[in-house]
Amino acid sequence: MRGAGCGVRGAMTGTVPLSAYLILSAALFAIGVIGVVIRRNALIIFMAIELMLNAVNLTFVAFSKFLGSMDGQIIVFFVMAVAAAEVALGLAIIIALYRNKESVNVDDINLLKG
Amino acid sequence: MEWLLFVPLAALALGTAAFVILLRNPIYCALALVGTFFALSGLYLLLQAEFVAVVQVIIYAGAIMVLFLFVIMLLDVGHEPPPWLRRDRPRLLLGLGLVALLVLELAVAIGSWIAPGIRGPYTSDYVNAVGNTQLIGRLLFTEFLIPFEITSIILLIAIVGAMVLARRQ
Amino acid sequence: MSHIWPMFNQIWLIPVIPLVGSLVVGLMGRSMRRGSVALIACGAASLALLASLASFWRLLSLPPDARVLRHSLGSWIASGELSVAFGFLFDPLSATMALVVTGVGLLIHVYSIGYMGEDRDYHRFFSLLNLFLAEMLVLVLADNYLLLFLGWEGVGLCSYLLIAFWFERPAAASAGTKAFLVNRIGDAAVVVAMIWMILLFGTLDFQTIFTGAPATLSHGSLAASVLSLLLFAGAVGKSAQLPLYVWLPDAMEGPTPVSALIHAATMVTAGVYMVARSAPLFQLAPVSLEIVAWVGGITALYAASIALVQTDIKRIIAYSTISQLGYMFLGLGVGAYAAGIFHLMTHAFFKALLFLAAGSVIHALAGEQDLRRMGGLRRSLRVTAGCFLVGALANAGIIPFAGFWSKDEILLAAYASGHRLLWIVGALTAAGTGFYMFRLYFLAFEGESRLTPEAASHLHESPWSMRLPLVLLALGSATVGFFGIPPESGVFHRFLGPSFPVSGHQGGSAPSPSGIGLALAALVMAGAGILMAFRYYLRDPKEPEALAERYPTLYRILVHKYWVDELYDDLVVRPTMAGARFVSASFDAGLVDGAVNGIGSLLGSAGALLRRLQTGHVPAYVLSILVGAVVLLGYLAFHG
Amino acid sequence: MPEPAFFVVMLAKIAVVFGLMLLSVAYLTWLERKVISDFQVRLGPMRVGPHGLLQPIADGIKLMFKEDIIPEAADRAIYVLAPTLALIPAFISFAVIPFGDRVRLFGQSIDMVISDVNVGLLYLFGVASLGVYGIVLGGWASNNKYALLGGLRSAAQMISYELSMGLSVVGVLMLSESLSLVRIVGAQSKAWFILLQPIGFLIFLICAIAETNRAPFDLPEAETELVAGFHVEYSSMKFAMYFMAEYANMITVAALATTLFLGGWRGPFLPPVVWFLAKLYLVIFLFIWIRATLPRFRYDQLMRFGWKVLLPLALANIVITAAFVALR
Repeated sequence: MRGAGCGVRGAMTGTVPLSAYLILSAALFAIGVIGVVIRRNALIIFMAIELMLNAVNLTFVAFSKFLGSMDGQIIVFFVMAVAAAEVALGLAIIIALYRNKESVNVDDINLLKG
Repeated sequence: MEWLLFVPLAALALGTAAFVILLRNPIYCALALVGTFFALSGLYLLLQAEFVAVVQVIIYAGAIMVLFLFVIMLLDVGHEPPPWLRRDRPRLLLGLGLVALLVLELAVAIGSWIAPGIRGPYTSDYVNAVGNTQLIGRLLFTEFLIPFEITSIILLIAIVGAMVLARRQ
Repeated sequence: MSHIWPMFNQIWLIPVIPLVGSLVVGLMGRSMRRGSVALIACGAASLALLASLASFWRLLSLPPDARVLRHSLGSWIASGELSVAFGFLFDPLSATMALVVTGVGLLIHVYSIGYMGEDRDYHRFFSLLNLFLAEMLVLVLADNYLLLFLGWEGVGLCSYLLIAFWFERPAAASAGTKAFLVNRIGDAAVVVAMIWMILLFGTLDFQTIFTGAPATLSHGSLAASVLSLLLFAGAVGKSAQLPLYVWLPDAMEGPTPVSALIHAATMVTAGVYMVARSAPLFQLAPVSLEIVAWVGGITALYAASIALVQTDIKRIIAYSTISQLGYMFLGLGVGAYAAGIFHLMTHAFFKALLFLAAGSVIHALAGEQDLRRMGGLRRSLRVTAGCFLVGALANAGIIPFAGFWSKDEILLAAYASGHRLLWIVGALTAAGTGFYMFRLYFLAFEGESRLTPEAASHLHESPWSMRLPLVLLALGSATVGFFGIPPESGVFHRFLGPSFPVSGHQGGSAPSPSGIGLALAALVMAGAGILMAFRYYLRDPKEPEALAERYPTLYRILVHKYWVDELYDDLVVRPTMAGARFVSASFDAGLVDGAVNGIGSLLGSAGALLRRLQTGHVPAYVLSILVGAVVLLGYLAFHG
Repeated sequence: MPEPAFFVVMLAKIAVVFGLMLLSVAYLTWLERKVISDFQVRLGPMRVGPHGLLQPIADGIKLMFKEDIIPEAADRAIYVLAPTLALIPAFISFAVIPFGDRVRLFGQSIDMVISDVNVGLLYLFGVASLGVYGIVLGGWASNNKYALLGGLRSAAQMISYELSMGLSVVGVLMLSESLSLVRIVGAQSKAWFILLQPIGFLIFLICAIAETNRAPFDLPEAETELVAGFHVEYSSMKFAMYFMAEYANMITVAALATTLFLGGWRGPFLPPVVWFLAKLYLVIFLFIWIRATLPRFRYDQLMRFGWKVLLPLALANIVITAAFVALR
């Protein structure tokens, strides 16, 4: 009885393999990249970047579990701290930009032209 | 059991992530991103990383995204025209092509990769016995003390930088 | 006190204390008051002396055969098979050197408070003095050749900086450069020797090399001779022996305390120390020992002969140093290592004394250094004159002053080892020494005053901070010789003995009748020199000029110091300068500058091209980042 | 414990706690009105039932049957969503608070806490930090100046005071060496942490009031400045949800203060649950008292107080506690 249905049930009841997390993470990362490419609103590009960071965080945590190492989670902690700093600065820049340009569209921002 | 939690969470993460980049109203995008963060937090719990899961909610959902919402509301950002109506379509297509290549490469990389199995000392039994948070705390204040301190300096600099940038002259 | 001792007898403290002092004074001295600068610098020197004493005490508590302290501060260089430690060694030889260096160094520090009191760069001077001490202590305490070489080069650097201390004066600047460059020649030989030792022994550690040397290098082999001669070449440069002595007389351009430090405690003794330290290697090479002895002997006589006719007060003492160093090498060369080091110690006392006394004279006369414009100074500078007299007696080797015991012992060893000719050279030198020392004394302190009016008006005895070291050094010069009684088996020798390999004619023996006779002979020679000086310069001052007129060639040779400087100038300096000028004009200006400028303009034009990539358009940047990511990931996915 | 029994007990606990919360929220409105009227020497609600005891039920019925107005220009989806977002965190945060000792019931030992999570306190802060969404989004979605201003104010205020609140409990964490609220209560068997951490308690209390948007920190809904702040456009059941969220938050925060500083359910003679409720209501009474006594802060005062007084004070408290723990 146990042997019979093992194939299908085993696949659904067993532990989720690392590759599932990696595929999910890759998909999230790709979505983030697409967001950065197709959007023009600086805030949304910023959000897409956060999405990419989170996709990477997911791989870190997954590796941490599957390799039996704590380093991945520690790095995620650091990524979050740095992300917080990055957001604080990034949003401050966007606010400063908006004051000068009345826009957050990246097409309007080209002052650094060489 | 794990799959029963993984599949919905993964679907939620992917769906909300797609909304982030597709919705036109920035507020909706931000809310969708909060959803993604919750889904990821759930996945972290599934991976027995309770501390990271909770910190994910506190930092990303509770602080970073609130800040985003705050700025979006403060700046009154209008809706953006959909990408397919934009003038610079060649560049857009080039970008999407590159993304397709990237996805292909990622697929190849994941497909050809062989999982090495547990190597470190932190097996789930050990982590459960000592406590995830306790382990992270111990590592942060021993092995990763210098990065930890540097992080605090980075945050301090970010605070000062944000003040200087956002202040009205 | 006893509970402080264990903390204080750490040998690594000895060089570190003055180093810290140097850093503190050098970095913060500008904003400190002079009193604080002097206090810190002299405090560092005295703490170093205390630390040396503490370690010395610890050393004495050990049985005589096991008197070695080691301390490693960890690895310094670890490269392949070679590893060099920051290791310090404190054995009787190191202890003697450390005590001499810190003791005499401290007195010179104290003296400098008064001597340099008016100088603009007070803190720079004291910082360098402390650094000088620290480097010398690293040199003598090192337990391997590389660390020794670190101190060696450090001492060279400090001597350069201190000789050229008044760098606004062209003479001082060029004297510093000369000292530095001449030393380089010897240093190059030491570097070669060290590389060879790495190849031979795989290490630079003293103990490993010395215990392994007899097996690796057979006695009298060519390799042993060449290796030891390379080391000796370094010593020749550092200790101002023929033919690399030329920098030392010029080094007089530095402030007098520096001269005293270079001549007495640090720098020039480094060469003697290194040869003594390397005694196990020299012991394997009789030829080298012979060369060491002869270079020493000839230098002694040669320098003494030049000193006979000089008129600059400091120059005479400088040549005297060269001459005395010659004695030391003579001692080392005939295998009397302990005697050589003994002479090093006694010499440190009386040479420091002579220089400081001379400095006191110069200070009193507002910078006057020419003997012909001195005379009769004893009446105004009583302490200085008395101390100088003690120093002169010690230098001339008059019983019972320090110089007699050590010099006599060297001559005795030379005679006993069968070097009769060298004994004669040494005895002749002794006569010369007596003559020039007392010529100097009589011309400066006795007889009639020949002062210029302004010097006479400036005339005054030095402050206590200068007189105190003089008196202390005079006491030392009078008494340190007694450590060496009886010759070859005194307290000093029994202490130092275990540091050296036993050579043929060492070991205690009661002074034999012939030994006493030889000593008397040398004493008589020195006495004769003094008497001649008395006759020519005090009783009958006109006589020297007549003498000079009678033997004009000899006089001119001596006054011009055998034209060695001019010879070197023509043979070495000018061709080198011409070559350098050629290289700088053709190679440097054409190739090197051309390449540099070419790269510059290339980058400039490339930048002008690349500038167009900088569109200022964020989406474009995003795309380029994406391209980079795709390429990188592609490489990793398909290739890695 | 067998699995089905576990679920049954769990569901029962959730049901009881949720029901009690709802009841408490309802009667807290009555309590507040009564207490404040006492302070102001009037009677308060007296009509519905004896001493107005049925007033909350009457209010509830009224709110349910009122017309639900959604403004024309509002962002409908978020407008509807926002009150729920405010209410949910208020209720689910109670899940980790222990309200009694372990008891044996029907032959099973049952923990008097819905879930003893080992990161319990972090969970609480995580959930608490989400409460701001309901307010900010409600304010924004109403498409009304006053509502938006109220929402923005509340976002800034809550982020600012959350920092001090988090830092104020670090001292407690250092003393109890755990993030689990059950263990924190356990660590107070000898002395309540209010005795060891008086400054921490004070900061926590102030921040708790600010987090719940209550007077004197009720700027998001300041009647005199912003009409009614972020919920000016809300009516009927949606308005009621905001109202409930506020009172539920009050209960949670008071329960947290009880757990962290007042020894939780610990106390002599009486059953633990009674002790817990007594302390809880004491803290709530304190809240009402403060509301009746103190005038509202000005906005700049509020910000300055949060960043320049409470935050440094909380940091100093951590440093002192750390030194104390290290030297112990």
